[in-house]
Amino acid sequence: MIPAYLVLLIPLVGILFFALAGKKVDTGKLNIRFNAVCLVATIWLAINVLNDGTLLSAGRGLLIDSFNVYLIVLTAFVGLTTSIFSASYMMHEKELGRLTEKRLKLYYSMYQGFMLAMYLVLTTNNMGVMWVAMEGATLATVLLVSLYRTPESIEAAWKYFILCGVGIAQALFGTILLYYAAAQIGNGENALLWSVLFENAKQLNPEILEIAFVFMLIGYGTKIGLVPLHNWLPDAHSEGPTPMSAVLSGLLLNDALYAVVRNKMLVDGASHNEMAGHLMMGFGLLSFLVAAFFLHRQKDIKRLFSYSSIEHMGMMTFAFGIGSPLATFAALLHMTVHSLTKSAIFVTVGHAAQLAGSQSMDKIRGLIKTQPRIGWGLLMGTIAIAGFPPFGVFTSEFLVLLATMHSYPWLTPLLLLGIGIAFAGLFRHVQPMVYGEKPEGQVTVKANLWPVIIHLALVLWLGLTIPGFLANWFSQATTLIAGSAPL
Amino acid sequence: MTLILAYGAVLLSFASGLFALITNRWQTLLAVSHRRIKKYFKIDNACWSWITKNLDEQQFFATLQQAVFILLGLSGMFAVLAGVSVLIDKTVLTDQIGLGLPWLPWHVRFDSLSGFFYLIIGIAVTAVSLYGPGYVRAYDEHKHPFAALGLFTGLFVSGMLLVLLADDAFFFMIAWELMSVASYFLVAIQHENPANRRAAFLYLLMAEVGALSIILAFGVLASSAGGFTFDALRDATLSDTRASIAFILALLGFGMKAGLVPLHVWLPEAHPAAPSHISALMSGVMLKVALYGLVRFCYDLIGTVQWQWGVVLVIIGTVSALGGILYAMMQTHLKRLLAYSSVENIGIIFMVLGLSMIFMGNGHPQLAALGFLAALFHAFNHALFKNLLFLCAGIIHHQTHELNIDMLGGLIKKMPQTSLIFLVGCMSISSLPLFNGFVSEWLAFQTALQVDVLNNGVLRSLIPVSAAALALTAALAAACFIKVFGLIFLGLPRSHNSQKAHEIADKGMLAGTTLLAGLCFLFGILPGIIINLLNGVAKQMLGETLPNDTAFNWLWLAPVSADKASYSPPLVLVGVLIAALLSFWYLRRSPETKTMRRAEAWDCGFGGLTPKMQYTGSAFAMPFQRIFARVWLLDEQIHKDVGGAMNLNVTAIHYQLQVQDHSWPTVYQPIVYAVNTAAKQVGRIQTGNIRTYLGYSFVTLLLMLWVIS
Amino acid sequence: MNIEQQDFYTQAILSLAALVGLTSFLMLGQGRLLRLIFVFALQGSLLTLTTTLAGYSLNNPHLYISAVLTLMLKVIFIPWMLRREVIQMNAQRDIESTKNKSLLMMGGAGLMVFSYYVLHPIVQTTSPVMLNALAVSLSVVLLGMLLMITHRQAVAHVVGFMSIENGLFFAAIVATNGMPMVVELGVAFDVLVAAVLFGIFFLHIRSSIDSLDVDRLNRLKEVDK
Amino acid sequence: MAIVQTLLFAALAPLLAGWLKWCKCFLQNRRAPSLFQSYRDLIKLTRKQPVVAEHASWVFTRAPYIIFSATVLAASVVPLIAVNLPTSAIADVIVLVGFLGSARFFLALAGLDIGTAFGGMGSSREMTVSSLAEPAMLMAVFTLSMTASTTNLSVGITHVLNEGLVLRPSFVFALFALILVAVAETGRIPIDNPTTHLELTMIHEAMILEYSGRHLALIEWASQLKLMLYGVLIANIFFPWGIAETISLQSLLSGLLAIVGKLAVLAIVLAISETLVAKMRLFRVQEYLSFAYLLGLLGMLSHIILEASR
Repeated sequence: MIPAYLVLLIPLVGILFFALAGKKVDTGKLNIRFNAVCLVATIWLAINVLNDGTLLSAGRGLLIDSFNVYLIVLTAFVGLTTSIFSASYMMHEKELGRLTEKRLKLYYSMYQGFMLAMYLVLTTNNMGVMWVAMEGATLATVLLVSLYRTPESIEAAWKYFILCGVGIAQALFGTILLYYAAAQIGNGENALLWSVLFENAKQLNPEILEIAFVFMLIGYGTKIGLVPLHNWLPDAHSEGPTPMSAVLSGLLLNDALYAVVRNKMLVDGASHNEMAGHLMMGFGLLSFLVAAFFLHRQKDIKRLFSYSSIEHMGMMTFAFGIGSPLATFAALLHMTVHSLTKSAIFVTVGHAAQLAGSQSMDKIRGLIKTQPRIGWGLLMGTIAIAGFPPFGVFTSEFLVLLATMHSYPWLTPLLLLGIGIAFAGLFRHVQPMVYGEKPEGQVTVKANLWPVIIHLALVLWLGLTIPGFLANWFSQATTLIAGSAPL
Repeated sequence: MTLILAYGAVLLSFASGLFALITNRWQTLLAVSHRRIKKYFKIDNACWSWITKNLDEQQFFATLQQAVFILLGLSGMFAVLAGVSVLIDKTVLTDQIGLGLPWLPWHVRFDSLSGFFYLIIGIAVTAVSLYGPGYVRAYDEHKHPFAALGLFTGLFVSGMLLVLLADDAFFFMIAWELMSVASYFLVAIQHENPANRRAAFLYLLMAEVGALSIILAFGVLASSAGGFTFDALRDATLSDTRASIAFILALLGFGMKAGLVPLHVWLPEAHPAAPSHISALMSGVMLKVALYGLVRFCYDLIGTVQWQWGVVLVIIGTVSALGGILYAMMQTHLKRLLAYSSVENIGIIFMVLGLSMIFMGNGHPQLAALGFLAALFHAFNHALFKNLLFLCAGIIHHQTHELNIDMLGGLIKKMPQTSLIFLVGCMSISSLPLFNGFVSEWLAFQTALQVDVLNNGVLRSLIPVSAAALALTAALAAACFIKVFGLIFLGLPRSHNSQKAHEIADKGMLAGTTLLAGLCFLFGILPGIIINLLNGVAKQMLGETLPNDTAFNWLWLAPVSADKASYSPPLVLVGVLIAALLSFWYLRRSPETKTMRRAEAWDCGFGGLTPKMQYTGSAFAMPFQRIFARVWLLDEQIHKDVGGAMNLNVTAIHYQLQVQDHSWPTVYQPIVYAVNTAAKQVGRIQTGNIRTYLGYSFVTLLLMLWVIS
Repeated sequence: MNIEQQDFYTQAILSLAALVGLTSFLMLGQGRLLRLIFVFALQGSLLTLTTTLAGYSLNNPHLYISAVLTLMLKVIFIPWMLRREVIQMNAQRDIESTKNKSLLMMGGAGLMVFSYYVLHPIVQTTSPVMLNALAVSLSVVLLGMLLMITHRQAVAHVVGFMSIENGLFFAAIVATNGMPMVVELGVAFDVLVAAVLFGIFFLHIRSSIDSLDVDRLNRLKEVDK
Repeated sequence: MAIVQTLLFAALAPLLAGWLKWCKCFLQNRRAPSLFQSYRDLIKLTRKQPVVAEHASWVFTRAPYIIFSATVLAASVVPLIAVNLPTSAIADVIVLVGFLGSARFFLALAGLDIGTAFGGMGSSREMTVSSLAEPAMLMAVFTLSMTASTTNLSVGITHVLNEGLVLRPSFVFALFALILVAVAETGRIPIDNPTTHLELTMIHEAMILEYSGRHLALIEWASQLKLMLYGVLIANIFFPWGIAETISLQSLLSGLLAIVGKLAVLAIVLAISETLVAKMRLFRVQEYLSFAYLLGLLGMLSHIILEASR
């Protein structure tokens, strides 16, 4: 169990360290170190889980099972690669004079804070604590969104803060209802422990749980970015520093979805109608389609990709909503590949924006000619996210399609429509940016693209074959969520 | 063994791609190899000199390119060998690769059908790899790095080969999309030109849509089957409606790739954009892979073919054939023209396939086999001569930097070999006897003429009409390619570029094209070879062979029975030779008339012939344009410069003609418009006012609560 | 069962619930910021009262702690901060012009009924008292949102946000006698941080649009300019 | 035997042309040249030294041989005086069309080779006419081949023979279609006028303007062959009676007489029509040919609907 505590402890230390650190430290490198250590700890944890199954900490405060273990590793991994990216990125921003040393320290300590919140959401066994951590994640990132102090960034941060705050409050109400329902069947203080709840989900009062789930869905759904609760997301992504957008898209949304799914498991256990699933399917499909259309109207490159995040989250929500083993497996896979791909894309996007000195897509031109690595990176990332094989996104989308075909055939045309439109929306914007002659006086920037290469390589690998242990976790998690293993 | 060859082909093409990627770092490679070789080859002098020759700065890069194409060529040969061997020992090989989903490894199946298409791809790739080095040398390394070109070429070829190997839906889709994406990059390789970017985007978009509908088609089968493996799909029992839905989806998907009207619009855009050897592969081979997909899907996976599908195919095929050739007729850009003519040939192929489906559905498997065979044979031929023509187009562009046929002319004296090869291509594409194009078209007619056996009066009258349409298509094709050859090679040079053109120096480029031309002629004279192979394919797919397959010796071609119809190309060849030689000998016997006197062209006694006086492409096509005016969207503008007293005497006349495809305004622009407006409407919901947003979540909450209670 | 059969504790809770509901109505209708803040503080103190009462009657010590926390945060710190903001902005004079208040009030009443209707299934698992308490807290939450929707001042938004928190807190106290301690502390911490952040944000917003009118924060949007 | 027949074909072709001229002159009461004038012309041309434009390529000089041999081969396929000859099995009617097609292909190329406006004009018009004529012709031929269920000419003719005299509406349609096509393909009035050199009207002549000497001879001969070929097709498909079915001298002679008679009659009909009808504008040709196609189609349909076995 030690590694689990380590995973939580290291970022905590990180926060304090960066908050109190003196002038002289090279914050970027240190941040990388912290995340690296964290990654090692998570891998250790993963190995433990691999050896002796589900772990439950002493006070049953922490729960690591096959559903969240790979998410934890993923979080640590993306956190690390993004920190590598942000070291160079932030240095560049500082040279441009957009940031002061003090802000930088704030940034890094908040980065750690965010990581802490993420780990806590994933590891905790207590639904209440999960809520607290989720709210904590908002609080940690709000200041990062407004890091540049431009009017737009302030506005974005304010919207993010208010909307997510109000939304998450609903989730708290849901949690209270859950606790209330749990309190009906005794075991007082431990009543909010997920493991306990899951064991005796049968006895929980279905009506209350359904109401609770609605609140949870609205609350955490706001963070997932489900339409029409999504409005904060593009603003926050586009105005904050790019590494932030990478972790927001790559991790925060996943974890919010994770929370919803945990609750869905309880509701499904308690009530026997498909209500929760149908709600998720509805929200998912709506977000998927609406986001697909939004893609066509973007002018800001980061907004573009944040909408594509909404689209993909919608697809995952939809898939979880279907609830058949195949769909669930697909959704789990999609969570992984999407966060890998999307964070990689945001890394390239960040460099591209620095290259052109602007985030507006009319300014970004001729990337391949100017700096081939960035151009190809962006192009490949887009190819991957658009769901072209042999990248992993294709695999998951393929499975989702077939699962839909199996359960709700009449929904597949909508899904296909969405995919097609989203694809067109992405490419009509990306092509002019990467191709063509380079604009006058565009010069290369110092860019470290190893994160991109590694991420895309992983996605490629997952597309070609899913390694045994991961497949194992996926199918165990599927059994946990959907009741039976895929096929 | 065969399977190893097949894998070898894939791996080699893949390897060539990777190797091309390495060439990006050729300077470092150079340095490394210098060190290595200095270490090892101290002794052998001849070898040393050879190596040093290849290792100096200029030569080295070319050598690397050579190596890339050699790998590609090896993969082509492997493919040919694999295909032939599986076709000869009519077996079905299956295998599994440990990739893919945990519960679904990649299934591999290599049977005669795959083998036949392997053969097609192999030949094409071999020719291209002979042709390639000379062609890419002209590219400016800084503008278009060879690494990208070579990499994606390798991926493209391996993708196509994998499609043929795939035996489960997942693997099939991966290979299919790999093929599409790789070719997309190849289309976009010269991306400075906005038109190319647009073409690439259009191509990728349509490829994506097609792929989605193919997935959907598989889904329809899979939803009533156990899994995604083709075996499971074969065993699936479908209701007729489900089967028809699957067929329509598959037709949409594969037709999108094959370029059936009206799904063909990407084709004339993408082919000119790509480098010539790539467009040769795309047009000559990739479209055939789409055909393979449809055949595999209908005859193999669905299993029971319904004759209504055949009718659909016949109609669409006829429309595509006529439309394609008519559009080709009006083009002035050589590669666009060739692209449209691909649409025409694909149309013919699908039409004949439709005939075979009709016969199949009406319970005449043998005649179905005849149609099937004709279709595949025409696919084979088209692969040969379209490849040839595109490669020649590449040579012409390479030598004259000009592809507008109104700007060329008189090349036959500048580039004799090329012109001869091109002529062979033209003759076989306009299906003249003694060339392969004619044989497949002859078989097609034979199929159509067997309509008597059908009971359904509608079919009995539909098929002959479509046959007549086929005849019209053939005649138009002949006219079209007379125009092409006549304008490019005959007459007087119409521009400075064609004036100072000269024969291509690079042996490889000639070798590649000559190979194809030779095959065109060979299979025109001895079609029996291919048809025997195809018989095996028909046996495996339809379970039936030709009615009268004993008649397929090298000499005679009598598909149904000797007294119904027979054709003997070798004897015809002999006859022609006899007649020609006789007349030749007889007329040149007397010494004084043997020699010809050269003089200025008579030209009905007008004189002062200038190149400007020659017929241009649009002039040649003028009568057709008048007759079939409704087929195109014509924008014809005649503008006169008048001068002199009272502007009476015309000093100059400007004529300009723009030909546009009907499918744009009718099919595509509405879709684009709809998407944009929809996006605009959807954009409305994001007002930027936080209170509205709060309102959204508030209302959503109330709504949800109300819903569940 | 009727209220007279209930014990004193329950009666007290119910009346407090009524009062809390009343306060949020008052806030909803309130145009002037200072009064709004005052009413909010009032609500906070009512919560404190409830908590202490609950803690006393169930002699549950940790409720006292949360009572203290509430007092510190929601009665003293946040109102004080907001008040200072308003004075600095000297916005105490200007009045939120909410059109036809009466309709708004009717809407609020409708919300209350709605929350009863929604939570009705709970009644068979518990006493109507709990139902009432929960219904009131839910309606407090909803009213808080309505407040945010109808008011344009950032300060009002903060108040609304906090009153939503109050509603949740009230629900937690009466329905489940408080959440587990960890959660309580966590929530309190979050609220504290949130309050601080709000303070920071007021500065930034003022500096960027020199007012606290959130309607003027509309640079980022998708509709065509 | 087959070779003899082919040679006979080649030998008789100019005679037919002469006879046709003779009839026309008679009808237009002019003094006719002798029947054998065309032979004399050919021989004279072969004696002359050909003059070739200086920038003509090998296509121009080789084309006549190709055209001639293709046409001869086509002729060798058609049963002239006897059926069941070995050559007829080499190729069927579709191949026959193919031969004529390749002859035309090279003729058109030769027209384009010199680079004169006339040549281009001729090729363009020729291709237009022929590409419209081809489907019509195939329609007509298909009617026969579906009736006889073969595309092999001699087999088909035997079939018609053995059937005896059956009045088939489809054959009537097909006959007229084929006649119209034949007129168009052989470049007679009203489509084209073999005797004109008026630039606006000529089609076939425009392509061969530049030819002289033996080349011209070959081309002329080829076109005469083509004329005769169509005549024989019409005659022997629709009125096969008299053609020799067994290889015996007497039957062959009767076959020869029969075919000569039929051709003579056909030529007269053609001459009359050419005298009566005026040449039509190029862009009315499509109406003419689409009418031919319509006839062919009607023939086909009437075969399917009226005469079909089921």
